[in-house]
Amino acid sequence: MVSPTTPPAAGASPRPADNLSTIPDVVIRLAGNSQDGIQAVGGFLARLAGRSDQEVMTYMTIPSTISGGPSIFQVRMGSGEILSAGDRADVLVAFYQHSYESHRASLRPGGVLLYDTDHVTPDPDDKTVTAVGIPMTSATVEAVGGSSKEKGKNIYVLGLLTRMFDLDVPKLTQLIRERFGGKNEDIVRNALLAFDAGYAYPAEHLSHCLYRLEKTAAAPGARPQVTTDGNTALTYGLLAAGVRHGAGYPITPWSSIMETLRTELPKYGGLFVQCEDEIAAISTALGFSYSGHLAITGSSGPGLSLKMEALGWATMAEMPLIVVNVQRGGPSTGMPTNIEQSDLMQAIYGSHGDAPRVVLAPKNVEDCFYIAIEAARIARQFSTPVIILTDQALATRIEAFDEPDLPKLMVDAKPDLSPRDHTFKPYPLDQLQRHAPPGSVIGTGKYPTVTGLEHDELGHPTASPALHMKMTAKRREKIKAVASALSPAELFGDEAGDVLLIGWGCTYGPIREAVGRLRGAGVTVGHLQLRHIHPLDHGLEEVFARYKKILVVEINDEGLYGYGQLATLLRGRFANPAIGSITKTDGLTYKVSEIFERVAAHLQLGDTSYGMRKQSLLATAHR
Amino acid sequence: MVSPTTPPAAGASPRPADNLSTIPDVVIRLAGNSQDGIQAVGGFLARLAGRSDQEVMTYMTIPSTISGGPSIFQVRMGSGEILSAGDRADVLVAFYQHSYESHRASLRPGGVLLYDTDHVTPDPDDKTVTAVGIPMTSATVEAVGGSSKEKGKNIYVLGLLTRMFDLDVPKLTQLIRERFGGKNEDIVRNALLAFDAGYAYPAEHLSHCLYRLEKTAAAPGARPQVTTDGNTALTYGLLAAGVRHGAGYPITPWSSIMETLRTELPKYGGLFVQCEDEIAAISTALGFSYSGHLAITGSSGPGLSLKMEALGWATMAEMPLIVVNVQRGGPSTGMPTNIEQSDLMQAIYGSHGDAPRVVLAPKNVEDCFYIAIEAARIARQFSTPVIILTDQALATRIEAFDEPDLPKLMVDAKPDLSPRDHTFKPYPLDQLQRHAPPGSVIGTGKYPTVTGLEHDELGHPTASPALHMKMTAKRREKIKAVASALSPAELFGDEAGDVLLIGWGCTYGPIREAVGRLRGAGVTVGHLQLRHIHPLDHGLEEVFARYKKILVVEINDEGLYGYGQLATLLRGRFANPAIGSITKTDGLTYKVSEIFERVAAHLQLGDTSYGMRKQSLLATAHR
Amino acid sequence: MSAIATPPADTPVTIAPRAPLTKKVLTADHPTWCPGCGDFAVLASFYKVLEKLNYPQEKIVTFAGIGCSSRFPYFVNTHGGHYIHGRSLPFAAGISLGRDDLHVFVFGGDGDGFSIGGNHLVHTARKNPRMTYVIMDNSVYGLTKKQTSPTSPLGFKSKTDPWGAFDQPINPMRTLINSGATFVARSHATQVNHMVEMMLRAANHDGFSVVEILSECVEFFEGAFDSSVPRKGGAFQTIELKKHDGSPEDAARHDPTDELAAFQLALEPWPGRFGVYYENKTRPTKNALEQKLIANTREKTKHASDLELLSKTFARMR
Amino acid sequence: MSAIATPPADTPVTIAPRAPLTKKVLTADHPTWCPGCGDFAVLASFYKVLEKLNYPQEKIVTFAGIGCSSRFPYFVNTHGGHYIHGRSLPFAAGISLGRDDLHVFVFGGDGDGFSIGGNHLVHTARKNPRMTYVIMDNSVYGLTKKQTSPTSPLGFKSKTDPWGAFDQPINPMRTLINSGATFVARSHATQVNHMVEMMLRAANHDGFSVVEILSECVEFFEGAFDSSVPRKGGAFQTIELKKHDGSPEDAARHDPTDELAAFQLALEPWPGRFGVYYENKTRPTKNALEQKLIANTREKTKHASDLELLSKTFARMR
Ligand SMILES: Cc1ncc(C[n+]2csc(CCOP(=O)(O)OP(=O)(O)O)c2C)c(N)n1
Ligand SMILES: Cc1ncc(C[n+]2csc(CCOP(=O)(O)OP(=O)(O)O)c2C)c(N)n1
Ligand code: SF4
Ligand code: SF4
Ligand SMILES: [Mg+2]
Ligand SMILES: [Mg+2]
Repeated sequence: MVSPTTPPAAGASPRPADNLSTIPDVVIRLAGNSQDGIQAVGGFLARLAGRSDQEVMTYMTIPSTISGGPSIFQVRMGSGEILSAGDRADVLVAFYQHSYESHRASLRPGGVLLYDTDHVTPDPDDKTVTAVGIPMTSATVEAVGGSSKEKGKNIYVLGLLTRMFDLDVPKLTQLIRERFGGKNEDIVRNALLAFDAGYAYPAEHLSHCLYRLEKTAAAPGARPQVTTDGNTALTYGLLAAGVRHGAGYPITPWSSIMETLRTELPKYGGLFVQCEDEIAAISTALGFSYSGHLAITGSSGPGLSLKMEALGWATMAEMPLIVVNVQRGGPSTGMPTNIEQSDLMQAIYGSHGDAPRVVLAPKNVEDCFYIAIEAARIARQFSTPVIILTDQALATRIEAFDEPDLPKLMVDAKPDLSPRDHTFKPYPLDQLQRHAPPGSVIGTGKYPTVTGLEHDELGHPTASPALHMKMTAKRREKIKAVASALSPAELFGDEAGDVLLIGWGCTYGPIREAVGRLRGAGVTVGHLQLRHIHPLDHGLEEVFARYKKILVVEINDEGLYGYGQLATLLRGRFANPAIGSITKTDGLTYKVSEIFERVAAHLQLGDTSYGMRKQSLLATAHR
Repeated sequence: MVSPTTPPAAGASPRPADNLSTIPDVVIRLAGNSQDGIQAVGGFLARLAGRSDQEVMTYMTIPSTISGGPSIFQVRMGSGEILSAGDRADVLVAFYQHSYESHRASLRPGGVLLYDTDHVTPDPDDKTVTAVGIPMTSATVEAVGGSSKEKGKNIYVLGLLTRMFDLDVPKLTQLIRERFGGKNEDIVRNALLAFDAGYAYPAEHLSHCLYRLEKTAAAPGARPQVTTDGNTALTYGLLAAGVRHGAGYPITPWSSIMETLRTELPKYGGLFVQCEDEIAAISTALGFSYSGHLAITGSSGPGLSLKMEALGWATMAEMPLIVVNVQRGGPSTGMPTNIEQSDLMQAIYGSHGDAPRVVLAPKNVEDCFYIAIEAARIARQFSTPVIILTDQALATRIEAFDEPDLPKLMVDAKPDLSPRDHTFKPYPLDQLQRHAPPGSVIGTGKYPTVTGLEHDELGHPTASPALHMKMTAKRREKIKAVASALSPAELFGDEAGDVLLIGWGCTYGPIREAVGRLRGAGVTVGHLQLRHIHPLDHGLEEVFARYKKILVVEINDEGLYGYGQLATLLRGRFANPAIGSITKTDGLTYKVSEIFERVAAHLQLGDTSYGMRKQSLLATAHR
Repeated sequence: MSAIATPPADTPVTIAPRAPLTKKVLTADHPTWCPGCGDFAVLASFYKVLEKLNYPQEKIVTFAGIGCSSRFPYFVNTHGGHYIHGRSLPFAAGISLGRDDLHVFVFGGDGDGFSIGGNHLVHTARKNPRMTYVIMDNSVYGLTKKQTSPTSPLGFKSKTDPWGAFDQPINPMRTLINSGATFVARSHATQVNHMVEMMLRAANHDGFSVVEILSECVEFFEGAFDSSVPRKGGAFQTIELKKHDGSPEDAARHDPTDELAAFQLALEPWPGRFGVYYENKTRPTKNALEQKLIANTREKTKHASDLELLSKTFARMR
Repeated sequence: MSAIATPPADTPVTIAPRAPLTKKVLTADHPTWCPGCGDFAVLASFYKVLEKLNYPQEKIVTFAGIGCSSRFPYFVNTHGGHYIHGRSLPFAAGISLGRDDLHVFVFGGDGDGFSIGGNHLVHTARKNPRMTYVIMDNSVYGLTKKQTSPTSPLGFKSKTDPWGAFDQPINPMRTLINSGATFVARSHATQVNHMVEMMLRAANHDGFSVVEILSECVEFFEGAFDSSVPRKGGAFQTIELKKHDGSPEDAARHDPTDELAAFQLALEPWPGRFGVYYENKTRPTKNALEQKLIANTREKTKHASDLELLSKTFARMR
């Protein structure tokens, strides 16, 4: 029902008392240009959700122009488990005509369209959503004063949304103060003016669309929630893991990890070196590791390709190292600001020769933190390079999660410079390599050489057939042993049945939601999100055996033979023809409905719409 | 039976007339130091076999010291198909005590040990071989004169072997003249003196070990044979294919290809650029290809790792290119002068993103020539990078094969600079890309951009989800289409039965010989040597279905899950649990017996020695 | 010299008589740069350069690596492309050596050229292939949004040096002169006429020519080059050419063939001078050397056909 | 400065009082070089240098890339290793910056250092980490058996230039001076005393020091450096140091702190001179700059413990 509201004079009006409808969660999409600060608004909402013990997930796009250009930020917040940022929105805020036109379709029937009457003229015949026109630009200018031009209308909208959903004003104004506090006082004042103006938008114009988000109370004794994105979580995971040294070269979306490390490490007595390229970066990181400090390097696609030679050296020399790959759309320069999970095979097989190494993949923002700790533990214990495959979606999206128990988790790692006794060998065949960094006195008086040539137990180069066989086997068995030191992925859903869904990385949330819907539709379905890609968890064959079909859901290409990269790997390992593949390459995260439909098609289910929410809850809330 | 013969005074003695035993083939191992010129002797024998319409295969080791050091050269020559250089030798020529000690075990019982009495004292209790002591060093010095020191004893040994096996003296002296002819006349004269002295070694001392190799007559109208190594064959294959431009950086065992190209190309009006590193090399080669000349680059393991980023660009920009990887022992610097087939996964999956490309593998020296032509044809027709995976064993071993029919095979490729009409698009979705090199007038007036960013049909960058899906699919379907343009591998042996052996690259000969023996042992066995690794040949599933077991024989590691690289690939594609794997990582080519035994173990055959020649034919020849 | 290696520059092309190149014809996609970015002026100057050179349009190649500046080829309607980060020079050398009839221009940023691509600069330069390279130096990583670049001055506050850069930056002119490039010039994106002149001279140089252009990144390093912008109170000081007139003023003037003098000029304090630092007209190009080699070799083999050559080779392997 | 970043150089090590370092102690595997290779003399000189420096054995690190010369670390009984081709400098920078208490030496060839590794030289040098780099220049690729190297002279006949090299070689001294290295010297493998002196001075330099040593490859480029070997009729001309005594002879002498003079010296015709070309004792090392940054930052955060720091950060994310 379209009812463009003509703007009244700004001014607070009393909120209609308690006829507010309560909804469990809401998906808000802000659509504008990247310089409009819509990411900031999204960030405030996400932080608020975190501070209110609610769940939250965000999603954003980055324009391909160098600065500026159309951009969206979507927030889903509420009670209950929020596993995806929402397939479609309940509220669309459209700043411009192009925003309206590009994103109108993403709004669920019965949802609310908030548009800036200064820039947008919606289709008057569109009756399936509630359209509310508000002079966002001019109202902001009026509230803040002409000097700031259009800046501040994002905060104006924040005020508006706060009113609409009865959000926590003190917490939000506190967040605004924290965010702008470092800068000059005028900025804080202007932001608060804009916020108040939005909040004060006459309630009568919004009366048919005022809601209240279900309140969530923190469980007694629960840890407070923190709200952040995946790259930040990963970075602080490294800090918790005692990683104090690193080297890198900028590339989107990896850069923010190196920027944060460069800024944070000196506080911890460490340092991060910006190098001339990715080869120098991994080399410097390996130098740090050799010197006794487990180091981190990282990049995205193209930069990872450049690290392949040195990574092979790390396997051969048995040098611990953490390598982060924030995957993006490939191949080549590809789609730098889009998500894709197409670097998995390279992570495992990208170096020449048999060069086994560990590959892990975090499943959500929180897991970015924990996987960094796990990676460091494995790298140190097994003296091996460990690749963390995260991706553009995890890197940039915001989630709220329980604050980690730092006193328990923090690792204090110093180089082990203790003298080595007479049994020391740099490359023992019968035990894990224990690198002796320079500075360690070697009891035998024979100092060790680390090398990329095949070598004997003392590190001398050799072309002995027997030694090459033994050392190759040693490097392989070592990586196999890693699997025994890991806890396998937890099975969710049905323990046996029609189909097992397998995912890795950022597909976790949408798959889990899809599992819920599939079970609702009567399908017996389990879900495993693999965090350990290489080596794979033990015991998968038994789990697989309990399902008629195993479908691997990935964001990459179906390949020459019809299988995504993890599916190919699993088929290669188990030669189980029940393993099928669901893939896509549109550069976007999975919608729950996409997974639901693709699984339904595989299972030849009839009605694939079962359990899908068609109408916005906002529409039903008032009924 | 050991009977060290004390040396008589040098001088020709009449050859005992016609009581010579005839043998079909012989395996001669020359063991000395690398500066002794044993490779030259081996080369002469191989060339002689080639000129005598016999088959031949050689095998050599390269010492790990920079120059000098122990080295062997093994030649197997004779009538019938010679598919491997021989598991063990019939004749061992030992120049030094260390040669004797390291290689005595490689001599078959009943074989002949020729040793230099100036340097070697054999074990007097060793009765299983015929030991003939000859003062090779002093006899050479005596024949040639003191000035040349020990140089020439290799040619002395050649004379000796010529006498022993009744080889063709005019052909050999002709070969000696050809080889040394360019240098000063003294050298030719000295070489002939040494040869004659060896030939003139008193026959009575050899009387119990004189043989005659079965003569082979060329089939009527057959092409003459040529004798060369794999790197040379590949290089001239590129020349036949009309490849006139290339760029590279030195690395063993790739270097000889670039050296020959650098020397040869100017004759053909082309050029080869030695670059500062492998990244520059592939970039320069891509520049050549972009300019309209299909170009070649190449390297070995470490250098290939460095090319991964640019290779991904070639896939994205749909640029034709030939990339040769002469595989060696890995990972990292590994074992630079040993064979390994461990770069297959990298060839397919080594670049970030979904970057499909063609991978081919020649099966023997002759095939190195033909695969180069095939690679060029595919690269041009499909506008794609093509990787040729050859290896250290193929690169350095010598075989004789029919001279190619050059007038039929030669390709004359000029850049297509014809004006493009209004339908021209650099990246059409509905047809193969046809690169328009600069210099071509574009009818639409809109000049094309080649790019590594995702792009639309005109080469403009895009982040459109729909286009990324379509273009990814296009690049994949294009590579799939290559398979339809190739003739599938020929099946050898039984068309169905107990076991199908699959190989790729240099394992061809030993597998084929093993198949013969297995069939002799009553096993029904087929053999496919895959030359097209990516995409795989069509129709493999039907072939596989006809065998109880499919065993993939490779020289690489069994990996984390027990399968070599091609085996993993085939299991991933077919999910056929009958696919098993035979691997090894000792840096050496397969012996026939190794394959026989490993297959026998898989099939749980009892007597695995069946069909293996234990005794040297030399021993039986006299009985 | 075979037809395959290098179609002669004067290959007759059967098209209608050409209209001179115009900005309109040369314009392709609309630039994605930020409003105010210095790169717009470089693009505009390049159009002018091409208009003046008036090469056949299809013989011009515009290539680049990765960066804001490296998006250049999308905006120029000639054959061209967008390669990977830092490797455009060896790629372009392949084009130039493969096709002596083309006019090859490469564009890129300070990160692309001096950081990841630094070694290719030196090794391309010492080979001296015929082509022109334009470095659009904004002293920052633009496309990746403000990290320290190898030309960022000490103290520059970037995301990777929030407290101010402290790794010694490279000196671009010194680096270029040392690379062995046979033509090295410096210009400024606020000086269109000067840019056009420098690029024209570079294009007309028979060898590897480089022009460094200071081109402001208004988004991430505003005001970086103000000290050489007269309307911002700076001074745009050009290089005066030695006249060899024996006058005392002449001693202070510059002779671009004098390498040591060029080096000394490069050591002048920031913002330094603009113009041609170094020019070497005598070193042969790799294009010429390789063609000479081909000619000599084919002379020796008596211009045997490809088939004859290869047949002979196989005959020797019998 | 935290204990993790850099164990202080004087960490007490509980071992028996040390005997001075001797050649015997320092000798490891027997070199695999060809008899007569110049590299043997470099190794012998390095033993002498270490004997004189007498560092604690376990604090010495000997690293290398790939090449004949790069096999060096196997022959020296210290901590060390053999990395990949051309990348030893950034690796070694990691060692030096990670552990300020170590003495890091890097060895390598002309191909390793000037060809594939050329860019790392420049970028390591401009960062100025404390370490010593020795380039054993034989003007050829030894390990891969005679291809043209970036220092092979014009006309050198190699397997990749059988008719004689024609790409302009680089000038090593010029390249090193331009790289920004704060200590640059040149020596000759036939001059043991001179080598020892140069390497000693380099090791004692507080920053990134480089010594180029002409070291003949008898196998693939015999006689390459005869023109500076007196017993082969050449002249070994060392650099005379300026005494600043105002004498007329002094004008011709060299002041290693003068960069332009060093550059000029590098332009002298082959075989040029030997000794210290350039030395800059004032530029701070990256080791010092990073440690200062750490100290300043920790001052600001009041030396909070790691747990306190990280807890605060998470509190801000609530
Ligand atoms: C191998 C690789 N590493 C890193 C990147 C990311 N990247 C893109 S452009 C760029 C540098 C941009 O700086 P510059 O070359 O100065 O160009 P500008 O954007 O400033 O014009 C980087 C690091 C990449 N695309 N590829
Ligand atoms: C990535 C890579 N490319 C090439 C090689 C092969 N390679 C080994 S050493 C070497 C160069 C040797 O020359 P130089 O550095 O001058 O050392 P030298 O042997 O002369 O002492 C090359 C090209 C390699 N090991 N790795
Ligand atoms: S970020 Fe800087 S360099 Fe890039 S387009 Fe914008 S202003 Fe230009
Ligand atoms: S090949 Fe040359 S550099 Fe290498 S060890 Fe032999 S003489 Fe020395
Ligand atoms: Mg820049
Ligand atoms: Mg060298």
